[in-house]
Amino acid sequence: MTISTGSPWHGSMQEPAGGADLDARRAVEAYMLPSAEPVRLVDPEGRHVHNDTYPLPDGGALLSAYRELVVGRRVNDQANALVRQGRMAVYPSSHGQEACQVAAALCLGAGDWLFPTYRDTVAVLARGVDPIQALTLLRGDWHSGYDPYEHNVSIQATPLATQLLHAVGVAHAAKLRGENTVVLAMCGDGATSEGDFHEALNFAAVFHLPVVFFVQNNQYAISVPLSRQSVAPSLAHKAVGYGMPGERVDGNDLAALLAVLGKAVDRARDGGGPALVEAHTYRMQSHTNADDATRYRTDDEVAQWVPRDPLQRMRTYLSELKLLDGAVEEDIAGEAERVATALRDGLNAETQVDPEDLFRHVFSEQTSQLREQAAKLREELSREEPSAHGSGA
Amino acid sequence: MTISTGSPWHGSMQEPAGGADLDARRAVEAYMLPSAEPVRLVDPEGRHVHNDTYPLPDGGALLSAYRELVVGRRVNDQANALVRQGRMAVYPSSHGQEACQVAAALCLGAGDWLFPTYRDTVAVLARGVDPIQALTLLRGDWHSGYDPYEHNVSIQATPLATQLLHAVGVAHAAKLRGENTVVLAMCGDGATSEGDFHEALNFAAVFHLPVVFFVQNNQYAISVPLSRQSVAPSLAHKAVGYGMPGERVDGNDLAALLAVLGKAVDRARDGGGPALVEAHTYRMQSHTNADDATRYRTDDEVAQWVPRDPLQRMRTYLSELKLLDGAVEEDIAGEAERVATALRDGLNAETQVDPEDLFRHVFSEQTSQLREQAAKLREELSREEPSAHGSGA
Amino acid sequence: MGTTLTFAKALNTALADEMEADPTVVVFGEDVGALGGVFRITDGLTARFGEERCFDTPLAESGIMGMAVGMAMNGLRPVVEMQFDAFAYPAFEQVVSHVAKMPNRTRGKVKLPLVIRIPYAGGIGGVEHHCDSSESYYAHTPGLTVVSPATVPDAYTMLREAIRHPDPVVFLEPKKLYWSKEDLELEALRSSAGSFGRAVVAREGTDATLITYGPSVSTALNAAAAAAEEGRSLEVVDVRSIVPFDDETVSASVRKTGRAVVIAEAPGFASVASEIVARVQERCFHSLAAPVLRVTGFDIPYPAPKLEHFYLPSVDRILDAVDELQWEDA
Amino acid sequence: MGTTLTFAKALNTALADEMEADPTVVVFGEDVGALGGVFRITDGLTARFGEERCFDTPLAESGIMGMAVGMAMNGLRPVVEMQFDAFAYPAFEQVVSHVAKMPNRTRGKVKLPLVIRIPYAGGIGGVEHHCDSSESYYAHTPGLTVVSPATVPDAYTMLREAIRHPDPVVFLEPKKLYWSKEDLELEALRSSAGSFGRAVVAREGTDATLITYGPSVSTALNAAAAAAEEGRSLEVVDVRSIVPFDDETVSASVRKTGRAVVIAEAPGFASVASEIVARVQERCFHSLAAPVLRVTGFDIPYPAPKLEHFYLPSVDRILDAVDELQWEDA
Ligand SMILES: Cc1ncc(C[n+]2csc(CCOP(=O)(O)OP(=O)(O)O)c2C)c(N)n1
Ligand SMILES: Cc1ncc(C[n+]2csc(CCOP(=O)(O)OP(=O)(O)O)c2C)c(N)n1
Ligand SMILES: [Mg+2]
Ligand SMILES: [Mg+2]
Repeated sequence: MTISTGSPWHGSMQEPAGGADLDARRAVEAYMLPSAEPVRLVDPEGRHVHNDTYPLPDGGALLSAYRELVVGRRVNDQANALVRQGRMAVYPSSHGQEACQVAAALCLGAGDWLFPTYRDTVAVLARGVDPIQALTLLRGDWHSGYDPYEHNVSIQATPLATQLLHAVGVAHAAKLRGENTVVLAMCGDGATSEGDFHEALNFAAVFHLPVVFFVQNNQYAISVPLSRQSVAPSLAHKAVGYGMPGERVDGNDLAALLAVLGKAVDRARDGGGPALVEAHTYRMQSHTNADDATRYRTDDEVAQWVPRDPLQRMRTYLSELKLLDGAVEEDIAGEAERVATALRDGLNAETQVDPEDLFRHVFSEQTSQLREQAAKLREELSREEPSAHGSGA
Repeated sequence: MTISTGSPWHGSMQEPAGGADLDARRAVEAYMLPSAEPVRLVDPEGRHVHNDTYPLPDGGALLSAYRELVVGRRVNDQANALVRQGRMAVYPSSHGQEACQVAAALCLGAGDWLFPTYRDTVAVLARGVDPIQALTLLRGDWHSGYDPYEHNVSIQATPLATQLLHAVGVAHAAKLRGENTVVLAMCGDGATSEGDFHEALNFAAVFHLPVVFFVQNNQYAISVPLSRQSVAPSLAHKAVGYGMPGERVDGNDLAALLAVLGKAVDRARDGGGPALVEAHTYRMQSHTNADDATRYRTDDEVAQWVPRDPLQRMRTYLSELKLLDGAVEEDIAGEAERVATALRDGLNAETQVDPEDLFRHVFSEQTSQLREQAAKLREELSREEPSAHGSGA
Repeated sequence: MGTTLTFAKALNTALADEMEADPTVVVFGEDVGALGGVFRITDGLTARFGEERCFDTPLAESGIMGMAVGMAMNGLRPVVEMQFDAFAYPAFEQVVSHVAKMPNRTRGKVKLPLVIRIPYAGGIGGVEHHCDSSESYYAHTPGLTVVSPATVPDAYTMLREAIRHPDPVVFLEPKKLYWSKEDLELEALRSSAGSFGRAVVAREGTDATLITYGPSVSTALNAAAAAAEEGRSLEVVDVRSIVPFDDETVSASVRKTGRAVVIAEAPGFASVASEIVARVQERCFHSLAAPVLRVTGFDIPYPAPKLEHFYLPSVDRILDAVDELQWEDA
Repeated sequence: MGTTLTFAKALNTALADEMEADPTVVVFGEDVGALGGVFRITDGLTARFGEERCFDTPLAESGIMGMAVGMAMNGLRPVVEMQFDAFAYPAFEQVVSHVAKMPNRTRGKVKLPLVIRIPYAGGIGGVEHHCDSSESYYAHTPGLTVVSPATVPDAYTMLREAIRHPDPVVFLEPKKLYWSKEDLELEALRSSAGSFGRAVVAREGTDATLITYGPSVSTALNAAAAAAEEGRSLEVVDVRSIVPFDDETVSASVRKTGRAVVIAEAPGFASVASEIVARVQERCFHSLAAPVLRVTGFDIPYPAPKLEHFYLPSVDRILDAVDELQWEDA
């Protein structure tokens, strides 16, 4: 096996090609350029929109995805409530973006990998990670609470775009072993401005790796609007610079997301290399509870996105298809409620933190320096009295 | 004045555009996409090639540019010789790329700025920098030998792509003051893979700054071929991701370079924003004298580029136009010889380094720490005897 | 007449006053415009001075830093905000290879009068990457001036001084102090002397010296107060300016007291605290009755919120260290 | 029977032997393939093990480091080459925020067995950015194991140990030693004991201890030899492993001799040298007849080739420091 790099047209740069190649060149460009409009299969009114390239996923698939959507929304609401009640320090909600979250999880197979960010808790849970373990981070018990290998879900990354490179490495290792693992790596619109975004897409393209880069363009990076991140016609256009296909999709259309991401994942698994998918969506709430969105956007702007809600449109579509009726709705609502209750109970339970943990995992074998420091802390804590010197600062 | 960002189509991302916009969209893409072939105005046989977009620069302009080309080649040869004679530690030659070097310098006005790399000594000299000052770096006397403000030429940058951001900053400051300065920033094909390349192009695009990014694609980054840097159809295609125009040009065609860079500079000065220009050329010699190119490329490959030499083709073209005859050739050769002699003499002269300089420029005002350290060194050096402890290590 | 300001507001006022005084000062970074920064340090600047004086950039720290270098080369005085300590790391190459070296590289032809503001250190229950004490990386890099205010008046005067400084300044803002308040006389401060290279004795004492800076100064002062109740007199030196370092004030104090504890939040290994210990023992060896001890963060990644109180230098830990200073002869 | 190898060839052999022994080892970076690296440390590896085991990447250090993190997460043991010290800075965020922290962040679920090879330090007349001593940045970062071999046998054994190590290792290769030669018994070395966390006494002595590592060990040994001619017996400790640090060996030596000089090429301020001074005076205070002194690089950017000899710790400078160790009582 050798490192297979590149794409069909690679190599043609060495020498100017003859005129016969020009059409092929333009075809290649067309292959990389995203469709002129974000792909949409179900419109905000819940009606199917025909698309030549992307067939509508079947009803059963949409129904189970819808179930996750409702659960995801409930998770966001419940997490916000827990923050208000002081059970969690902070929660970056994906309210409004749940269709992206659900599709990111559902388009992958069990052996595939997901690389989420701080905002992608709903996707993490949809992939099967235990909710309480996932919220360990935001509750402040530890920097990450689940075993990434259990569901092939990497840690929820905070430093923007850095995780895209880890995704590339995981895919590269799998490819070198001849496995057909696909990796889906998520980031926001703001993160596309970071150098690591560029390096990750380029590495994936040059090494022809099965990575789907999934940008949730929710129009804001905290307070900074998209227009301050990019003046390209779309973020998906960035694919051209790496020689990979770019696609845009309505990020509030669960059906379109499943279709577009599904195709990119299949293509990657079949050796077609990486792709960039941009979902056009909106962050309905503040960046986190610590943020104040009224400082930088109007209520009017937010209001425009309300009728495009991803849940509502799927509900309408599925109801009209008769896939969804009162009984099914109730069943789904019940499941969402169970998840919410589990979340609440889990987070209301007091957790014990162990100061010895501070020193346990820094190295596989504790260094003599850390042994000394741990001993010092242990000794400090073991003194019966709350210290001779009073209460501390 | 406000920060004017963006491009004509910016803002259209907020909402899917109607079908009427589609043609406009595709037009915008066409505007950013480079021409299918690198622009060429004079072919390797010295014949004019017609181009609808780029008229041929006039004969007088070409003749003075040719003069610089000959001088540039002579500088490269002389510098290589000085390395062999041990007068310089290292020299990254631009042999074969001199047309790019000359065009980069000539397309700018006196108030404009040039941001060169270690390989761009010929461009630096063509802009008027004193050759001996420029070679201070490679002779090892100091990290940079000329005053960047004298000719608006920044230091020759070593850490790849970092200087592109400095160029953006210089342009931004000029724009904020309402000056119409243009900045031309150079880098190699390898440097386009760095995160800073991405961030620089994006900042320039978002702030709509007058920066021309000029990539000399000489097919190699030390030993690594272009195919390991990018699988995009061309490096110029990267412009699309930033919403700026990209163009490709035959990097061994001085006429085409002057035309393409000249147009990009004019456009930038007229408020048209940044552009990316990729010159298709070849590094005829090793990366530096310390490199051994036979380890990674064949003599055959190098030989293919010999007939595309930028000097030869300009000479043929100008001779056939009768702009160049024996007398003019001789005059140009004489000038090149004078420059070479000055270089040789300058570098053969012994320079004195002053150890106090080590501490002089770290801060505007020396800190007490550095005063102490400088005093210690002074004391050490001032001891009459070559030290009580023998000769040192 | 004095006014009561928070640390955050003092910084905000310093920025505004300096932008008013010098039209070449420009402020930029992530969320510094409409939002006024996640800590509101740049609040109101865009409204008051316009978008060209205070503006948001694309989300890219190396880009911010590199652009600042170019702007400083070309006549402006950029003041950039790194949103949190750990988010300055993507800019590390620009800081180390260019910000720190450009003036020296060009023999002073190119000056870089720019300020890198970094909200730093912990104690606020922040999640990972939001609590790093990164001063040692910068202090170790020749060419950077590195300072950290520990009081509200210093927040104001030192930031103004940083902006006027002819060389690049890494300006470290202890996050946990942002909400602290003090009365101060702004008018008097406007004409106060420079503080770069000058430590201050924040509390006088005779038995031992606590040497510290930034977020740990208040903890040290609390420790000194507690010690006083136990009959031990501790002097507290606020270093303020890490580079350049005020050897004179620090050494004078230690020579007087004969004992010293260095306190800092960063992991201790190869840190600014190590440096202070090394300098003090070099300069005050014969005055020392005991080794110079350190109370620093452990050599571990900054802990999650629920564990950070185990990590941070505390009054108790400082007093324990003081107790270890071999008082048998006292 | 012994063979004579250069330091560079010993590293190359270690890579080849470890790639042979463990099929999960992969080597990548800039110019490490066909060229064999600018210092030829990876020479022949692609030819012998194939392109999938040793390959060139696009020119992007953060990319190299981030990809290595992912590969290590997924069953491989990446050994990456940063072409020169200062060209590792673009990868700083990946190193500090992920390489160093991922195992701790995941409570040891994710291990990152990867090696970051960095040709480092000066003394070779290199141009700017090619001679930085960057060990202090890494040593200050909790979670990184930081080592530097100073002899040809250590080059071989320590690199093999680094690759087998379960945690990320920053492996600092003193550039000026690449061409040094030594006889060695490869077979015996293959079974030699581990060196991480263990300093060695490179030369025994009684009057004072020189504590150093990497490029400065040979200079210290030369200084000790020169001192011996003047009748002064200096012990030389080669630290080898900066993190973890061998306090036992270092302290034992200083307790024995009562005097110490710490030597390192990096600027001294807030450096590994500061740390060693701080530790030694904490642990050996009552054995010390004089302060622990330092001979380090000045606190200035690494100088241009024609000036570097003024900057580098030299035999004379070391001996001058030894002379300052208050011998009046001797
Ligand atoms: C390297 C880095 N810089 C800055 C931050 C601080 N920060 C956290 S989230 C955020 C905005 C991210 O915007 P985007 O990528 O669009 O994702 P979103 O939050 O909208 O999902 C910023 C600036 C960070 N986490 N990492
Ligand atoms: C950040 C950084 N990484 C690595 C290097 C080492 N290096 C110097 S030149 C070079 C190759 C550059 O190739 P390219 O950009 O194509 O320019 P060329 O030398 O061909 O002109 C490399 C890897 C560097 N100077 N800076
Ligand atoms: Mg966003
Ligand atoms: Mg090149």
